[in-house]
Amino acid sequence: MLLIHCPYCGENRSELEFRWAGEAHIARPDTISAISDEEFAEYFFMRDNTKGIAWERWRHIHGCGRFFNAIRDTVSDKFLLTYKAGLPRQPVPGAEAVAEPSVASVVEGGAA
Amino acid sequence: MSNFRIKGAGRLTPARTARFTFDGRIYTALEGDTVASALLANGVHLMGRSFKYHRPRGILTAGPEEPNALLDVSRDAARRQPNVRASVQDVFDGAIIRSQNRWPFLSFDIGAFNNLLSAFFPAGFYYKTFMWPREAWAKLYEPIIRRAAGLGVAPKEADPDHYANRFAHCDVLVAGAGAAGLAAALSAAKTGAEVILVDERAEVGGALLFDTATTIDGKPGYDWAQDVFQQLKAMPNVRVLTRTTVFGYYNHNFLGLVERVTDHLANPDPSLPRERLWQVRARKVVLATGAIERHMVFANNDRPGIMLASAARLYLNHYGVAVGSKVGVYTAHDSAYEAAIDLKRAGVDVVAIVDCRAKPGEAVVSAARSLGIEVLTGYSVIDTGGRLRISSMTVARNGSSNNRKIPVDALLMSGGWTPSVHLFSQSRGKLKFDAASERFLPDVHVQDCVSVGACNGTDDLNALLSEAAAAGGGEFSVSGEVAFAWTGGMIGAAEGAGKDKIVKAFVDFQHDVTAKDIRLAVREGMHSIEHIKRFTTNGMASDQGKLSNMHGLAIAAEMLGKEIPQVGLTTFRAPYTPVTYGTLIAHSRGDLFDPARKTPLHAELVKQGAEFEDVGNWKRAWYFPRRGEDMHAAVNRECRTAREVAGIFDASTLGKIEVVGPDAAKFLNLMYTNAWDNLKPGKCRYGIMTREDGFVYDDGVVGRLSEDRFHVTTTTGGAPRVLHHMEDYLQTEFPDLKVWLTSTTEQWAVIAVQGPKAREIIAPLVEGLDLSNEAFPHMSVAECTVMGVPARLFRVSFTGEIGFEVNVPADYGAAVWKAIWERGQALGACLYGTETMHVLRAEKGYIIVGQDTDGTVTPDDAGYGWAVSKKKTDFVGIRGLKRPDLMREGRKQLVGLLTTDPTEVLEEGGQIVENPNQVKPMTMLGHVTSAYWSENLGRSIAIGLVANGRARMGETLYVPMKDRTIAVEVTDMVFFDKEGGRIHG
Amino acid sequence: MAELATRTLPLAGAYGGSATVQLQAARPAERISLRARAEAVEALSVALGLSLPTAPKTSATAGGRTALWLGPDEWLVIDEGDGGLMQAAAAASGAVHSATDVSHRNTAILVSGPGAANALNAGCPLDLSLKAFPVGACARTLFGKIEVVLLRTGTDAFRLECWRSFSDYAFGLLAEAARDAEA
Amino acid sequence: MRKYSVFALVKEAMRSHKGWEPHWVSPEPRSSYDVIIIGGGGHGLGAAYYLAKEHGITNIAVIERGWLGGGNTGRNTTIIRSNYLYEESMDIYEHSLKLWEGLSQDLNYNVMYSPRGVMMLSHNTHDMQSFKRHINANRLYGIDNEWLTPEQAKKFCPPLDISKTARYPINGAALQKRGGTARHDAVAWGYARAASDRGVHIIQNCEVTGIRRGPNGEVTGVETSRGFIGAKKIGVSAAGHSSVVMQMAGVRVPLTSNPLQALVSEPLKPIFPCVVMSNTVHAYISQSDKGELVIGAGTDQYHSYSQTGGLQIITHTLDAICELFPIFRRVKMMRQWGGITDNTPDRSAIQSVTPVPNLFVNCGWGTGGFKATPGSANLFAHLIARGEPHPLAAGLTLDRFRTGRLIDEAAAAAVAH
Repeated sequence: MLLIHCPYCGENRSELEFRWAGEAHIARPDTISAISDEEFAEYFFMRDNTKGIAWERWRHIHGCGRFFNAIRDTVSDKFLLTYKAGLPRQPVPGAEAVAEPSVASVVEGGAA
Repeated sequence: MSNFRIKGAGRLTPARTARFTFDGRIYTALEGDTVASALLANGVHLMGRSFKYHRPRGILTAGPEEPNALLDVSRDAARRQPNVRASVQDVFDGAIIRSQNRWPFLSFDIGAFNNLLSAFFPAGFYYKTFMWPREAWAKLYEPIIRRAAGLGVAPKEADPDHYANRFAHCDVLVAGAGAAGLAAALSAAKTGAEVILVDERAEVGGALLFDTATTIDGKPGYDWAQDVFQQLKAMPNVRVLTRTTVFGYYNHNFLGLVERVTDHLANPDPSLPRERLWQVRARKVVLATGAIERHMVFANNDRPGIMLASAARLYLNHYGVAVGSKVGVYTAHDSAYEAAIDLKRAGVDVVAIVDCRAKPGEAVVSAARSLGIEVLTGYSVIDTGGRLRISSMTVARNGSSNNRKIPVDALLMSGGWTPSVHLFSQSRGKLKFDAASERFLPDVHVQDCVSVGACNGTDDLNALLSEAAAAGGGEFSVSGEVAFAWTGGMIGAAEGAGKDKIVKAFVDFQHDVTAKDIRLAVREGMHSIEHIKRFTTNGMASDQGKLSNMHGLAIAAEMLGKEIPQVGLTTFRAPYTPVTYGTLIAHSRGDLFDPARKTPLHAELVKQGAEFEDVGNWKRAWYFPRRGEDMHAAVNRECRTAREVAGIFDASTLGKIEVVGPDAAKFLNLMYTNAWDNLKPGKCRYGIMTREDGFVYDDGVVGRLSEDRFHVTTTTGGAPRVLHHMEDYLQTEFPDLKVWLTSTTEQWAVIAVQGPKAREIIAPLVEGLDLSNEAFPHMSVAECTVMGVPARLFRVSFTGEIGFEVNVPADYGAAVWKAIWERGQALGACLYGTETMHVLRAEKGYIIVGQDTDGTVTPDDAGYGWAVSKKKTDFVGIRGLKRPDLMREGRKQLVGLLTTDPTEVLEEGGQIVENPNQVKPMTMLGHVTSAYWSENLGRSIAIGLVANGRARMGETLYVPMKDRTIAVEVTDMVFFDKEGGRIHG
Repeated sequence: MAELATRTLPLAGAYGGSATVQLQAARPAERISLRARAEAVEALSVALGLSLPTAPKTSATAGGRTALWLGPDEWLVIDEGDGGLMQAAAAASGAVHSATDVSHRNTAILVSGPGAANALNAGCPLDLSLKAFPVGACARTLFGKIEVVLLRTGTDAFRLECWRSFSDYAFGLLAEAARDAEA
Repeated sequence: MRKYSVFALVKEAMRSHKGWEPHWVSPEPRSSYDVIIIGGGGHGLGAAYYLAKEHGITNIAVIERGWLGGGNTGRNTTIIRSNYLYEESMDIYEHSLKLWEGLSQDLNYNVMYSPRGVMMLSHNTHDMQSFKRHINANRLYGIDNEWLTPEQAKKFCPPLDISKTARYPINGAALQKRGGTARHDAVAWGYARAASDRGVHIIQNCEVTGIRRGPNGEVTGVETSRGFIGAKKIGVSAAGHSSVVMQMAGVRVPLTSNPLQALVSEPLKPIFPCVVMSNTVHAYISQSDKGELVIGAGTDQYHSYSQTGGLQIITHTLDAICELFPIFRRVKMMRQWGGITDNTPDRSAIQSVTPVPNLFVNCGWGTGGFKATPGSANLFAHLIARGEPHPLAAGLTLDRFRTGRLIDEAAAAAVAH
């Protein structure tokens, strides 16, 4: 059972309160009705399904109710960062960033 | 009956006894005995039969790693537990204990015939035979194999006990309360940290329970352990859980623990749970899980009376039981000497210590010799004798063919100690192989945990204590002294069981895997340890390889000529020891298995005699049978009455979402295929929702209460997912819209009143609203007062009749329902349930999303193309709808189906074909989605999805059933009141 | 004019528990789900007569009303009287918001006694120690298989809000858990 | 290949089993092959076997990152059935079931196919409608599947609780008698042995790290941890890791990899005669020949390659098992484990040509991969050999995600196991 840092609640909460919501930063095309079949398939179906560092969406559905984004290593299942919805794709925190406690939403999965 | 209890030895109180039966015979035990120690005290070693060859087996260990002595323990018929390890289960007064996997008796087991034929049953034999004839495997061979396999007999009655769950959090969780765990826990506790200390045994102490020669803090180790235990127990920030096993180490420092609460008690308080599941999230975990002694792999090493040296020592020093009267020792490790020394000092005849090493630790050897014990170094035990109990060991100098047979009634063995890295490995920590000590040790800790003590390969007591104290994070320090520093250990087959030998030298006792089986696997091409494990089943028994894994690995490595790490180590998986299902489910049984949701009107429905059906986790009224009516009769009556007079229906489960904000209409425009801007306050509209892929996702009536407030309804089952879907778009795609969504499903009790007299029924109860057709026509909504309560009244219909849906705050629902029913009853109306609701809507051709559609149906397929706005430039699904396959000719479309024989009701799910006489596989055009007897029409009706259905009006198609073929005519979907006049009343 | 409708409460009069935990159905209360962005908080606070909490997991109480922070733009406001919450919120019509009456959607169970936190932890994965969840703390979370809102009203006292159709389950699980909740 | 039989077994018993040969040989890789199959599970090994047996292509290497059958082949709960809804699904699963029926004899390896019956429990009207839709479709397609009353279901599986007081009482069941189980390891080993016997190279502990492409974009071979190996054609059959391997060729696929857990109980004497599944309460269970109750748990919600999942998935599954079979509450879980399933949006598999010439993919079997093994392998061999799909697998191509012609077993049946 994962421990997930909700960037809105500001603390780690049990996975039981969350729902995974797919890969992050797949923007719905502004002119969706004008895109081609291939572009639609790419948008709606094709996924990176990354092994390793992945950007994904979660919803704190049984908590504050908010969708947010996370960077997680899909091999170790460790969270490297969670951040609010609407923010652009965040870089993978480097060693310095992880050590910086003022980055409130940085959380080491196992260490929190 | 002989008594092996030694006066003055052990820690149990002689005066406190318990009586139990084993295979029908009555025995006496002391309180605190395990089943194993109690039976041993009575001279009983034979406790079980092995899995495959049914060889007689005795107790091998004194811990959870026990592979042999698995027993059936019961309190009463319903509280019977198979596969209980005798070394773990405490005896309680009145326990009924039986041996397993034998017939007719433990001492004479027909299944042991397999042992004689064992040459024909090597590892993996079943892959090579039983293939002829083709059907015989499942019909003949497999049933025989299944009967012979398996161990205990599953319970036959539902478990009357209950179990509990507890979520807990702590700063430090310490797994294992031996010397290392106690030191770590005390150190952590002194910092003020919240500490949970866990140990699987009844008492803390770990190895200190048997190791009486070690002192800590100047005290005997056991006494020190109890002192620390008392200290910890007195601290408010510490929770000590004994009889509790950390069975699983999951992601992000989440651990599963099982606490055995009552299994050791003679008369447990019935309010206590039998076991308690602890789900712990720890900031830090200290693994102090110790080490498990290994057996020696030699010929016939499995006879009852042969056991681990440390086990014998525990039975003596803790339980006061001697495991035999003429004891031999066979070892590759110094620790076994201390068992021999303790036994000798307790007055037991120790006939010889056979040590396969040329140079054991000098101090232990001389200590043993000084007590008069014969020590044979550079010797091995190459065979044993005896049938139901060992009677002799055959000893030979290594490399020599001369041997000597020594009579014994017990043989202690030690191949050294395997660190218990199970939890570490479960935490995904990386192990490394230490070649010098031939053991796998923790290398990289992946989660926030640390390994200390024997499980970390720390052998020296003082190094262990300081490592543990440091892990606890406190300033605490402690030191101790051992009698002898231990050396030695071996893995793999011992002398006489080597490569070219065909003796039965057991590696995995329970599964009867021998050294030669492992070699056979390698010869057959199984070179990965995982293949070897699976081919031989080594390590797959209920002890999960705690004793066998390292030996198996070493034997395989030797055969392959590879180093051990190159052959690999199988992954350790949870649980560490088996865990009761009842504990894992804890409270989730009976009424608490899954919440049964009941509407605010439920009690009233029950009073009216409703039968209920499950819809999602709601209980919905299905129909209301009157005396003597079956479902069919009741539904026919309800259908008729609803159309002739009126019907009253509990629609409270309908999903409701309040959409509020200045951008509410804009948002709904995006979420539904329809347009909403032009819907005026006070009006309703039926809406269709698609997902981005263009398939129908949900539907419902949406009422506009004011410019910025909509009352959205969804299907009963769809409510949570529709809200989630809407929130997703609102929060992440359209976050600038000023609109909010609130689930109001349960705020309102919804009473649908449908039928010609609907208005007459509700009118007197409604205040502040003109209900006339002109003032409040079909598809209107208004806020008003019903029986003095603020209400929302909808003029909507799912029956084709004039209809109202009265929404009142839920607590008032029952009162309003009663009043409506009172009036309705007087006017000749009826109550109706979901079945009649289905029939009435089908008569009108209204669809049910999820029944008539299934996630592959577009609005147009469903006949609702009109509900897809052509003007909007965007809504969810706008692009998906235009994909080639969704625009294709010949898609399945919903149509009406009328059977040629009007009395024939189709089966929902029946498949539709053009030509019923074609050969299989047939070409199917679609299926029947809804089918009912329509009492109002005096015939059956149906709806179905049919390929190109709307172009087939009037065609005759067929629904082939198992025993007959039913002809149907394709029609439009409106069967009743085709003009639709009734709805406007 | 028709007779006036009477109320039928979920869990009406239910009480129970154990030596360490008392369970009691709460009295009916008025509740709204209040949604607004940060810029409207002040106006809404004035309208409601309490200052809406803006920190996660906190609540604010004034004049018999309690506002629970449920999310960054979401509060559950409970008034134990018949305090006209909808009307009060409507007074802040200048501030864009959503107020929805959920008085009857929710019901509450009062859980008190020295074993209260342990009983709740039979189904709730939150850390309910006083350090992590002090008096006044609140959160939407899970209790067994249902969603609940939990408010700590005292050292040994909690208010558990759930949707009405889940209240039998919540009470049942609490009753069973109370038997196994040491002080 | 030394033929396995009872006579061979007796003969070997007389000489202490010293004469058995390795199941397969593990030669040094050649510099190139006609076909390389990436992934040494049942599907990949089987495809190699059928390429050799039915298409005359024997210059093949099966390249496996770890040990044969170590992926989902060796981690699943071994359920076999073919009573799916859509023609595309029935085609492939029934083709598979027919191969299962003769697989032990075909491979001369006892894969222990045991048609003990797969029973799917119906708990409500919606289940009943859905199951009858399946049963009717199956019957007209020539696939066995029958409706049972609760009493008949109880007779078929005595531990089942059919009382009306259950939380979700059972109102019937769908039974496919030919459905059942097989021994998962034996499938990998049997195919490996038979393929090896026909000259297929089986290369374990060899990780593919790249796919090399020629001037026209076509594949030319694979980079591996043991160096470059050339190939005229490549078939990817790397369940769990399909996205990773396809990425090496620059191809995105519509997959999400999720942990899927399973568990077994301690061994018990025979108590459970068949396979039982329930979509409504989410459980499936059978008993192995060793006596363990084999229970499939659900998929974890998030995408992961970790082969581990959460305890809550296990407890949730056991809730359902104990609700259906209250006598099992005192039974103990002995081992739990996880695999990685790759799941498509419509929960149906992909077997397809790809935008890259001579690169073929077989993936997305989700939780249904084991039962499909022989059929999928057989049709994948056809796809690789001919460069175009076999008619029975024609609906499984990648193109359906562009056109929208999905095979939505998930939509039709809530859960497709």
